[in-house]
Amino acid sequence: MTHSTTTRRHHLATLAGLASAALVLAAGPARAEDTVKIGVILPMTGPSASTGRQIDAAIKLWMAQSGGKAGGKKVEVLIKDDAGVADTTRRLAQELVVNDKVVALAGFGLTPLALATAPIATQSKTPMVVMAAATSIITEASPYIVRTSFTLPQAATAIAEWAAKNKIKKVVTLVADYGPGNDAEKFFSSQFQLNGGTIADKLRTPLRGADFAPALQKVRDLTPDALFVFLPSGQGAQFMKQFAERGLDKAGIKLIATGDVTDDDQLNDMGDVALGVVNSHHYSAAHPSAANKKYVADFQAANKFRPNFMSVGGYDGMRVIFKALDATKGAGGDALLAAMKGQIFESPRGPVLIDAQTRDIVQDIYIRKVERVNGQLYNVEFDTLKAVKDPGKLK
Amino acid sequence: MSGAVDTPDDVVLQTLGLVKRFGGITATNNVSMIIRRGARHALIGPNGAGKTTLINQLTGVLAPSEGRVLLGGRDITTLAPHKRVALGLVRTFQINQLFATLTPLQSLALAVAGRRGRARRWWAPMGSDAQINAECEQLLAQFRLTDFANRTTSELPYGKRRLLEIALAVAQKPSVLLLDEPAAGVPGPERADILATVAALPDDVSVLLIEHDMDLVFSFAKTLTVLVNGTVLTEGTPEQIAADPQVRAVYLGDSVPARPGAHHG
Amino acid sequence: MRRQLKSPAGAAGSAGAADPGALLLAPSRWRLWELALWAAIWAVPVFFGQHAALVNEIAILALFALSLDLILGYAGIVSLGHAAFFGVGAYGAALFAKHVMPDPLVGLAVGTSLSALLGLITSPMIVRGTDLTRLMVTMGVALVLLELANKFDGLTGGADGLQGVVMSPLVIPFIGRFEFDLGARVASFYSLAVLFIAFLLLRRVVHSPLGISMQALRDNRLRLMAIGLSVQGRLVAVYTLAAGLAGAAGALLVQTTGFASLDVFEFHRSADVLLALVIGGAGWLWGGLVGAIAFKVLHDVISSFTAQYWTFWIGLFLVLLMLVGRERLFRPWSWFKRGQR
Amino acid sequence: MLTLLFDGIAYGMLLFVLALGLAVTMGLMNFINLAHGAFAMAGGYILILLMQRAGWPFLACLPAAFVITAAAGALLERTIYRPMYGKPHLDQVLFSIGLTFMAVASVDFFIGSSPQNVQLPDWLRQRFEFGSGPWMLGMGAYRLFIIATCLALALGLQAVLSRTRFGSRLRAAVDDPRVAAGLGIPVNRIFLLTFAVGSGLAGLGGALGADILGLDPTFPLKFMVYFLIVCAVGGTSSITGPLTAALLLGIADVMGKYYLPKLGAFIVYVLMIAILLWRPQGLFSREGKR
Repeated sequence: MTHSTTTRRHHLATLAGLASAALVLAAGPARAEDTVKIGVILPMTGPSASTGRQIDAAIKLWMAQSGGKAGGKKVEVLIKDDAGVADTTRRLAQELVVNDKVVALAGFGLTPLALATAPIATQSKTPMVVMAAATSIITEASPYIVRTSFTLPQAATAIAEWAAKNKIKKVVTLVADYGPGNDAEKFFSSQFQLNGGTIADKLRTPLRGADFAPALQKVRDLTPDALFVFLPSGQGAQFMKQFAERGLDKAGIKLIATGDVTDDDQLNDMGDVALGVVNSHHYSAAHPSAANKKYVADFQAANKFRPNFMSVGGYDGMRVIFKALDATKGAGGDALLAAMKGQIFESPRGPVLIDAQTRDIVQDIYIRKVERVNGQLYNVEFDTLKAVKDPGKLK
Repeated sequence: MSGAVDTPDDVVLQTLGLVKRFGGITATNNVSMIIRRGARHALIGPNGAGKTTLINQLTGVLAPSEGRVLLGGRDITTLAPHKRVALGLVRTFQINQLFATLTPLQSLALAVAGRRGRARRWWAPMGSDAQINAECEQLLAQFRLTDFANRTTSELPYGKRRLLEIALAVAQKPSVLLLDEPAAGVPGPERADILATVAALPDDVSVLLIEHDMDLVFSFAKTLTVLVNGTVLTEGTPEQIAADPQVRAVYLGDSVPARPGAHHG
Repeated sequence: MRRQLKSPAGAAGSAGAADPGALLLAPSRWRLWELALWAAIWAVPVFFGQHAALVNEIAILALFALSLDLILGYAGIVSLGHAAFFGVGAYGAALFAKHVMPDPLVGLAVGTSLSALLGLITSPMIVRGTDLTRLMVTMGVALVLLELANKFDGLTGGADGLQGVVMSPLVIPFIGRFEFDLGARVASFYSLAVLFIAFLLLRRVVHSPLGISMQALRDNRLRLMAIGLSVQGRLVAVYTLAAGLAGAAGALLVQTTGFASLDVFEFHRSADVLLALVIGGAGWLWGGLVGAIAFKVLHDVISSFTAQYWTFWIGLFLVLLMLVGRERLFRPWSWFKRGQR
Repeated sequence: MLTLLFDGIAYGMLLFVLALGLAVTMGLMNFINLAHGAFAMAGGYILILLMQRAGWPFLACLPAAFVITAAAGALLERTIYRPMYGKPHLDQVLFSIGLTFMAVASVDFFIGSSPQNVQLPDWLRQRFEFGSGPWMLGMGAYRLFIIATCLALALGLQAVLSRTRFGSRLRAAVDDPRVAAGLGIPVNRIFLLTFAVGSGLAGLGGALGADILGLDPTFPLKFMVYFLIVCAVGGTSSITGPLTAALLLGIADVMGKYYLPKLGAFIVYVLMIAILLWRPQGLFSREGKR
């Protein structure tokens, strides 16, 4: 039995080690008076890691440009990885608020992650800036939530209007089967039908789904004028390839989508299949403005990849927080929230406003077409809907 | 259908014309034998004579192609193995079947508790039942495991594991005990323990011993049955068997196998 | 711990001399280090309140691992779908709190019994077949439940998760009334208490004749039948009990975080708890606890500096653990082979 | 209708090639290798890298994917897999999960987490169509290509197994490694070879499937279940077993998503459980085999 006694000792040793580890954690970092902390929670691992990567890069860019100072204080950004697991997000938020005394929470890659954290923001009166998640309801989950990304209804209704105006009569919708997907489906169809179009069928594909063959075959058999698609950024390339491979384009079915499908991050790898896809979104790396040109240039100087709509959400989120901190001289809580509401500024994406009532972002939505610009694929904007509020809020 | 045949009431286990065929081969060929109460009966035969096949039919691991098995006059030919155990027909295994991570004491305690219908208790810790403890103590002593009571079974010397194998069977208080090569592969000194404990089995237990070890067989058995190619060659007292020219020819001639357990299923 | 049979007393005199009763009881005796450890564990949320949330998560994972240990470490049933029970407990408790009553203790009971029921129903599936089929069937059950939860989004909130699970204060007769606070202090004590009770319960069970017979079953089914004990009955019993505990863990998660998401059914839940248990070492009750602590603390520490490559390190650790073997890294693991040959 | 059948077959064939190596590993060494998907992923990324970075033609990349992953498989088998044989299944599972995690994290680190796309040559992008209405059959050239390739592979392997000496030895070893070793068959060498080929096939499958299944670092975890289903349902004692299982799975999946999209993968899992309960050894394997 000697070995088992030794193993018992071993376990005791392990525990001792863990205990001391806990102590180290407990000690925590010393907090200086002239710094304010911002807690950012992002999915750096797992299926939606690309979201985290983009926003992370954007935040670093902002910190570099702004010199990391706001309201006369040094700003410290704590970035945590929740791997896209909701209860981790919530716990991290809890710790950031309780232990690190952050003045604001930010990040939130997916809807459930944001919703799970909302109660923390409410309880602790900590402003919570949603930089990515795009389901309409999020901002209603807590009076302390401010959104700098976009809402799917904004994009979906925009493309619906455009479609109806451009003699598309019969549409099939195909969305990923989760919160944002449902939003996109709901708001596209209602808007499209409002403008006199007909929805032939509403298809859903599993969120992790990879083979779109069955769905596409069904679309083909339904022979609509156009297919409206929403997929989480990343699946777009896959989808469009199969769209072409199945000969839907030749069958005269137009492909219209929200900008997630032609995500700047991967657009270039999609190849010619993406050419001519009409879609609606709030940001394109090709947005023709000085602010954006500078943004893209600086961003690509620091990273190997092109900024996408996620990054701009993060970038603007930081701006909103910093400007608010300037106003409150670094104070947090309700004051900070108040200072965030109603901010108007020129974002790389164009002019934006943080609506004081809904705390949601009001922005121009662009209708774009994928084109080849000096060798690279870009979403080139050719039509604009000015100052679009979140249709989800106009009930 | 139970005991249609008339059996003298001192017969505890009986087979009637057992036949077992595997495809073309007949492993057991019309075997009829009788085990009497308190018997010290040995079943011997060269390798592949079908001894283990026969045991498996007695214990219900294999279903015979023909014939019947009677336990105390009751027909158990189709009875499930664990039900036969309940009726007192218990076996030891040629290859140890032990609880590797338990101690001999725990294993025996479990066996006893099982027999006493207390193995389903989930609150009182094992060892809180005085009767079980007493019985375990007695079994440990009987099988010379007392000093090893608290070792992990997998760490016991082979001989001790062999003893535990038998002890677990005896803990069932069997009426008929089938010992399948109890001394198989046990080195010299420890073998003595086995011989002694087997010899010391209570008289009311009828024992059928399958063994290659001639010392064990002749020191132990009052009756011997010789099995050759699945057929009963002859049956009789050790003296008769030792004297039987046929047996000498087919069996005693050939050497005691080096490593029992290497052959048979 | 089962293997440390030699009690201090037994170790002193020759084991043979001691009487069977004492030897058999020895493993069920509390040892000093066990008490010390529990004291230490309770101390953490008291003195390091800022880590209450982490403590809460650890306690929940530990309870989950404890339940897996019961079927894996003790009864030797491999499972890659233990999240099924975790999830049922979670959604059960969440829906109960939302639609029936917000009392935590009642909700806990409901979640536990629901998952226990599921365990009872699915237990026949793990009685037959090989390890591979068990892996597949357990995984399959979890996946099916995941799909179901996703389909019935009217009830479960689908991929958005089930929000707004508000618990009423924890009311314990004669002790008091505790409001779940932001710092998760109450939550951590609540979860720890449930874990502690479960630990005490299992400690009784594994040292009882039933518990011993479970280990016997893991070691050698053939012999267990040969001494006239039923294998099926035991498998069903242990599987149901384990399922119930997993459900309790799920319920705790929902009650202390205030929401349930499909994530509770995901494969990585089943994998994580398996890893935690393996780190701690299956087959002794402390395995789940030690594992859970190690797993969570390591995850917290590692992912805090080497941001996204935590999965690499845990993977490397597993590979080494399996190659080098527990003999040298943790403890022997001989008992997953069917019987000893 | 026919088109769906066609798609299902293509999908199934792909799964077959992907899972075959796993089936053989299980049958031969009773080793549960959850890291099999990692080899498939490796194949996919080799294809991508060779095509995009090195500019190789598509057709040249496929054999490359096979060879490189096969070599990697052989290397790993020799170094770290062999000690795991005969270890308890749980250890094998954990070991291979660990490997998978490492593979996933490494790819994420070196290549990035964003999904990769294959630029198929144009001749694989066309589409052939016959008939009309419900009996209309539309075939994507690429899926046709996949079916052809996989069919060829299946037949080839069948031939190798049934005709050659290696085949007979392999079958003997699969039936009972101990006996085979007793008969002087070099089980270890056979296994090394089989493992390598199995990994190679996975790599090839990954390369072929990159376009249809999509390719990102989570590939091994995403498809592990499907591979396991093929093996568990198809049994591991023959080629026809996994083949049939893979085809069933592929067709069931596609049909299910077309006619009952609401149910999604649900059907597949329920079917699997039902089959496993009915035949724990898998549909097409002799009883009693472990």
